[in-house]
Amino acid sequence: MNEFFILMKQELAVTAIIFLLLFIKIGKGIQHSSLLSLVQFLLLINFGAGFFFNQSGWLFGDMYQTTPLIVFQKNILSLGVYLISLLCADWLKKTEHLPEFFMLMLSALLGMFLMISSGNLLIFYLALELATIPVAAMANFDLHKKRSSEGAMKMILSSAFSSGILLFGISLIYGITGTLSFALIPGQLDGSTLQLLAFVFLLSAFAFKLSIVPFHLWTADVYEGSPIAVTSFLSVISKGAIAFIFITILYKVFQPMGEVWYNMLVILAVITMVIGNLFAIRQQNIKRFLAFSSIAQVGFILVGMSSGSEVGITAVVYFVLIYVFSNLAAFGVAAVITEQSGKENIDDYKGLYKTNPFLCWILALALFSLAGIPPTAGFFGKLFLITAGATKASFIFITIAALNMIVSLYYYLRVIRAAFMDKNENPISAIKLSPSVKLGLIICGAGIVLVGLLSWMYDYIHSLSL
Amino acid sequence: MNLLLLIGLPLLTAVAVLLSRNKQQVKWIALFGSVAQLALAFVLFFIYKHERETGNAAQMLFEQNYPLFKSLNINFHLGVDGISIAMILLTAFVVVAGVLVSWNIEKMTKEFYFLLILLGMGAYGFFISLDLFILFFFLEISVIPKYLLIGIWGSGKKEYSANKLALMLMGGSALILVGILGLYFAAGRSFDIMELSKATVSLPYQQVLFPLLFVGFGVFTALFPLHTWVPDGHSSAPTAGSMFLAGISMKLGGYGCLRVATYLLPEGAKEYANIIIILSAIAILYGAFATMMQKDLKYINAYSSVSHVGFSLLGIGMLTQTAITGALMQMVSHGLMTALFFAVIGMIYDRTHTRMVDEMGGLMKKLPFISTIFFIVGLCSLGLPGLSGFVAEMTIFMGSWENADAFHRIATIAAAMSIVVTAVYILRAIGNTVMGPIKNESYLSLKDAAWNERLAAIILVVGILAIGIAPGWLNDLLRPAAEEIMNRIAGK
Amino acid sequence: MQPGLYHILFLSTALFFIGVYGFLTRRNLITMLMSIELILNSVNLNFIAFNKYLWPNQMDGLFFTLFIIAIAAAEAAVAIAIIINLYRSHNSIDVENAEDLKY
Amino acid sequence: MPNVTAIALIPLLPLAGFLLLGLFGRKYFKNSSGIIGTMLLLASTVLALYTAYEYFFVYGKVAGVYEKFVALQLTWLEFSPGVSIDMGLIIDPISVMMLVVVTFISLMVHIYSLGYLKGEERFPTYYSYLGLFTFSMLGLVLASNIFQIYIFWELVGVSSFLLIGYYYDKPSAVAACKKAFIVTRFADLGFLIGILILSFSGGTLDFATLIERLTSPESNEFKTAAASTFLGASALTWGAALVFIGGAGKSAMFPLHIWLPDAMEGPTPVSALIHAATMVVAGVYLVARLFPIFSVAVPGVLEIIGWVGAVSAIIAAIIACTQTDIKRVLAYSTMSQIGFMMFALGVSNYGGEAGLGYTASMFHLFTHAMFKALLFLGAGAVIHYVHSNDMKDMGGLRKFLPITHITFLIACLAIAGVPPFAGFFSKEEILLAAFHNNMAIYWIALITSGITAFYMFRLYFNIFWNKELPSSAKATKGKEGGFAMMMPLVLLAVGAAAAGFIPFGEYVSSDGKALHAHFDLSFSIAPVALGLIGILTAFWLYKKQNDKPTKLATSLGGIYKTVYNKFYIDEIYLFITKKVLFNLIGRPAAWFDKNIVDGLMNLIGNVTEKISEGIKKVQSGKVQQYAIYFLGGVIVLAVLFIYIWK
Repeated sequence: MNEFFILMKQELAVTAIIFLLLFIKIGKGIQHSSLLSLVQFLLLINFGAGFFFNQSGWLFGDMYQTTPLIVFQKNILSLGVYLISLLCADWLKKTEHLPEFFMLMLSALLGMFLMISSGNLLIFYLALELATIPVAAMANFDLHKKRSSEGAMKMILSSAFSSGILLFGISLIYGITGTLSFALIPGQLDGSTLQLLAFVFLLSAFAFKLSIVPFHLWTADVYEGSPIAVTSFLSVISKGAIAFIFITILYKVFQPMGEVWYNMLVILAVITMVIGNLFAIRQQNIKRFLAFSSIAQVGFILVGMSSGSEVGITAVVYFVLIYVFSNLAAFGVAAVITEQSGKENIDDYKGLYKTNPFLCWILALALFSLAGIPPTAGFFGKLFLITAGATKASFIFITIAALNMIVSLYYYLRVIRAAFMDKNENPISAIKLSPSVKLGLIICGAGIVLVGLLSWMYDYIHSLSL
Repeated sequence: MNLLLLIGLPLLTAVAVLLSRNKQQVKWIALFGSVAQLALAFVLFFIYKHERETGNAAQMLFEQNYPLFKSLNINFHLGVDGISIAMILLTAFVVVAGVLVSWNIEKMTKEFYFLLILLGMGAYGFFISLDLFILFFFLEISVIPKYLLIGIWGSGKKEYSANKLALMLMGGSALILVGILGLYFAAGRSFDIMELSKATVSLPYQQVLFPLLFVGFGVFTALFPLHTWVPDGHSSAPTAGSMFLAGISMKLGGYGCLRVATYLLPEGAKEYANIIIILSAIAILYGAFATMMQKDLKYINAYSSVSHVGFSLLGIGMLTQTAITGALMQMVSHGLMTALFFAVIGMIYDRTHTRMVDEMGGLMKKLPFISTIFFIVGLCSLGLPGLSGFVAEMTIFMGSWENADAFHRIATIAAAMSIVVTAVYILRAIGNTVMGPIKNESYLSLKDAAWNERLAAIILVVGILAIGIAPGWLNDLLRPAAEEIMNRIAGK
Repeated sequence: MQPGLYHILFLSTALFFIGVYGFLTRRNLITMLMSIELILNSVNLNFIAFNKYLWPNQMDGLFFTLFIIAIAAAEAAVAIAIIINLYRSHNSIDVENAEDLKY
Repeated sequence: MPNVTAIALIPLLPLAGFLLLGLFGRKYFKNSSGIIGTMLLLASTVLALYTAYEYFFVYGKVAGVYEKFVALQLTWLEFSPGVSIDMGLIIDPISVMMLVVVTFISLMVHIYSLGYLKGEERFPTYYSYLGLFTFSMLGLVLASNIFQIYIFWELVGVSSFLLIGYYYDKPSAVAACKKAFIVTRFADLGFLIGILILSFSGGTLDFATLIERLTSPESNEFKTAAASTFLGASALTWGAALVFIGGAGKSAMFPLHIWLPDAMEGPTPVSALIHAATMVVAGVYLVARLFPIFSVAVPGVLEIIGWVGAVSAIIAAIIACTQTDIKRVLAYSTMSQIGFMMFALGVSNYGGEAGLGYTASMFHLFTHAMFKALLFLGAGAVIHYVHSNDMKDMGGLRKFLPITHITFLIACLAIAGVPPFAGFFSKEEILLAAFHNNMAIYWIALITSGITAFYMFRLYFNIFWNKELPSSAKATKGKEGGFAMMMPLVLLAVGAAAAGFIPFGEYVSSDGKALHAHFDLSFSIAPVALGLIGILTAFWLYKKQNDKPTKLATSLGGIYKTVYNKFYIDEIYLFITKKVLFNLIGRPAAWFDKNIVDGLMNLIGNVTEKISEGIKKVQSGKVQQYAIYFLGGVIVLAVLFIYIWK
């Protein structure tokens, strides 16, 4: 019984917060600022909780499993959520439904936790839906914006569609193997046509959630439509969670089909990087821009995944950790600016350095990290992903990946150029940062710089993923 | 001697610059820091000499090896041989000069010096790192400073140039990345140059990896036809920026071509030597001829850089000890020379507000010091004895001539022809700017160089003369290292 | 005659594709939602059938079906809420009126 | 063994002058710089004379031969074991002779300039340049290593560049100095490649070793070098010929002579020093230095040298007859005289009687230095007086410039080969050598010496006689230049008159053994007679102002015009450089870089942009189309992996 609490501590913590919020909502509400700081504090605790009493084990038969690696992954996610709660504080204070927002977001987080540590397709499916449906609701959180509801609609419909496909795949697998447990499926797989079909269904559902080309089309619209807090949650937290479970399922469940999915990943990675970059070049809206750039990033994650060894796992987890910092920093800056000036276009950033040097440096750090330029951590992340991808020594593949870094650098530089170099007679006025936002940005900046240079972190993850 | 100082000192300077309060402080801290670096470089040089004289025959001295990413066998492995020492000295000289010439930068002084020092740090790190991973790290670290320096403080179509430079260099490093990863897996999961230099990489791998690495580094050192970032980048960059770009960054490429591509993949080098020779011979002549047509002083120097750097690539391609020594000498010499050239151009531009050759004239009358320096650097670039250029080029020629077949001979003669063309364009530039009647009345009120400019120029001139008059020390520094490389190529 | 596995699979597959077709062609958001329900039901049929005919000794498929039904309900609830909100702003629930976000 | 420090000091003192005046002259020695430079040079002149005295008389001959020493040798840059650039001081008859010539003439010029350039505000610069030149020239003379000679070769080139361009704000001067540098540079390219070939086949850069290895037929270096052929000629031939090209460039041999007349833009003393007495004979000296290789190893090249010399001699002489700028006349005569020295070497052989040409050439070099320097300095005095270079502004100056007049006359007689002046003896030896080896060249030389006499006296009469300037001019123009200018003239005049009586063969000969040239009067009748004829023609044409010359010119018509325009050689060069080099190579190269290479990079960028513009339609905003792409993806993957991959 005791073990139950220890193994599920993070889920329980999140659930506790959700219920707390629920009671607050039912009871007489507190005003938002104090509530927000309370939530931030709780999230911090939740994040901290991840570091104690880590042990691996199974619960509910084979339904739920946890290992130090999984705990670490969950920590990354809860850290991300905490950062979002800091960075988007200004916007959150304004929304009239603050508790609901957090309830939704945290239940999504809960879903992700369960998903990561799921040991069975059933609970995986449940968790997946739990991680998706609330986000769709969140996407619509700007209740009066047309775009917001349109985005939400697109998201809920297409995700429902994809889960339909997923379920069909699962049903086929169940039909073939007669089991839903991750542990038992591999034994039954022999790569027959039907299994391949089922696998393709399953993979395409994952591809949809990870927004891999050509399953990515919902991404940009939803990102642009929904409020930045949600966008960042979507682009960082859910991507990360899906990546984690995807790599587990590939490596554990479909390990007998390694050859097949390696080729698939290679193809998907290449087109994802290329298409993502090509789309990102042209974007004007910063959210949309980051959406496509994150698609390209996913392409790189796939490069790492294709390695099929613990090097791949390490690289992916490490990259996601860095990605959390970098992307959230970028989104954080965008959030602040949108909140203060209502401007969302890259051209509006012209001459920003004159007025807001601090924001500009953070933005620059974030974008260079996304582009993979040292000394930022992104350099190491990308490099290790490519290294992992190179284990199978297919030079063309990694050359394409490396060349894509040029294109991505090009469009990241566009933003930097706008912020640092371009003249602008009426730039965005100097912005007074609220302490929590400042804290969030500083944490992100520190993360961007340090995660790379403190090399033991990588080794730590590696030791976990063995 | 702890090599970490070479990275730590610039880093410290950069941080101090960031923390300093006003422009004055920034400048002086930067100057102090860079001078300290120069001193450090000299100390390193002398300790190194002493070590060698006391019979320390290890290939690399002052080695330090800290595990960085254990699970990937990536180590923070530092060490220096003659080549690195020479390059470090060059860097130190250029850094000091660069700091001095940009004394009057008013726009975002703090950021400017911060980036400048950072750039220097990258170069130091690059030259002392013996692990391909950190080598690559330090190579890449300079992308941000370069881009921002050109983009923010530059002139002309700076955004375009900055973009072009950043992207082309990124392309180069992409190839390098693939190359070193290939090495990593081909040679049993190690990035360590010392280990790799003992490992045997199978021929097919070498044939694939060598072009990747050489072209990758070649982009940095303006390998024809990938030199096209050079003219725009140099001409748009601020004075100090051009000095760094041409003086140091291009040398990173040459160093990489030699230390990584050629040294670690000797078979590949042999395979592709002729192509390298052809390309660099083309670059030498073609760059020289293209220079003849330029009107903008910065373009003149940029194209002549293409031509001069061609010499060092030629030397590498010739694959003889003397030629490689010459190539390295050329790197050092060209680094000092071109930095000085850009410094002078900057000084002239600050006064006349034009870089167009045919708009100036008779500067000698009002700017004797600057004009004299202009003379010196011009003569150095056309290879006048007593100045560094001559030594390097002659060494390369002697080395190239050692391969006795017609192909190499013709390539050498073709390269040698450039000394005439160089004379033509250099004298044209000198004749139209420094000499001749004063075209523009307003020039009669010009002031000659200020103390900081004088100091910067003198420092670099001293370097040039030190090589030109007594090349022995440099030769002794580089020759053994070149020998190592040749042994590896010869398979000894 | 007694319906065998293949009849049911045929039926479910047909349902699946009908659902997909509906999802792709219908312009009315509610109808699209309904066609998704069709897909889910075809999956339910699959599970039941597999469970009944192939793996009768465990109840996995059955449970899965139950969960799917539950989730589908939740999904539909959220979806309809969103659609209503969309209707508020767009004054229509025609999918073609909600295409502002593109390129 | 002569005193090493003394020898070493000879070049170092002028260097010190250069550094001192170059760095601090403008600040501290504004007025005293001239004196400082002169004093330093005086010192090194004394040292040079002392060295010569010691070498020739105190040390004397060993076994009838003046020994070669390498007084001092420092390794400057080592390429590979055995092959290294050494800085050495070679001491042998010709180098000692050159030491004396260079230091003496340079001293004269230093003194002369004190008067000539009085009041110049760039006085210190001028003297520092002179110091630099003297240093480099002496270094060239003393070079013990073929690469060392190249180094100083370049240095004299640059110092001549600086001195020609001394009046840097005169466009013509700028053009001239550029031209001089670039043309010689072009020749040096040949020299450089020659060095590469010789040093590679000789396996060394040191003169002594090189000569020893490449002249002894049994040494294997010689064998391989002689064996390895390219385009039918052996490596040695190529090497020697290319080295000679370098020499020809410096010594303004046809067709590389075009820079010399323009070089007269420099101050007249400079022309006297560099472009008459010392630098331009460097080519001759180079050939002499490597003479054993030329003569023993590759006789073919000597033919070339001989003919190039002869052709240059006569062409220059012909052109000189038509020029009106007195300095240009002297320039062409210089070229012609150097032509004499060249072909003298060309017709010589190594050792013994046959080596007469060698001795003669060196002898002529010596005497020529005297009288040509004198001529230039005299011309300088004239120019200083009338402030013009052109004959038409001159005439009847003998009254105004008595000393100049006398000394100039002596020089003219000397160059015209009238006994007993210096020129006579050296020229006779040359002719004799030619006579013995190559009749054709002999005849050319004979005619040339006649023409020489003619144009020199044309010059003389035009300056000092011909039309009379009104004596009122005296008042306006003031008096002849001061002591500083006259003293060198007198000293040089003495030299020009007496130098011929030095028994030169005693000291300088191809193999070091004494060589007694015996020629009977009967032989010297022809040249002397021709010389006199030339002088008389000049007298008849130019003594008094008349229209004979113009008549003659018009009667010659086209020929005269061609000659007057120096056979249009400059124009040809102009065509090659401007049209071919710039327009046919430079411009295309620049264009190619701008449009093709650069364009390619931009093209990549634009194509990417275009594609991304093209595919934006995919993101149509229609959720159902998204679903279609989704399904499409699923189907494609399925087909790929179920049907194709398996």
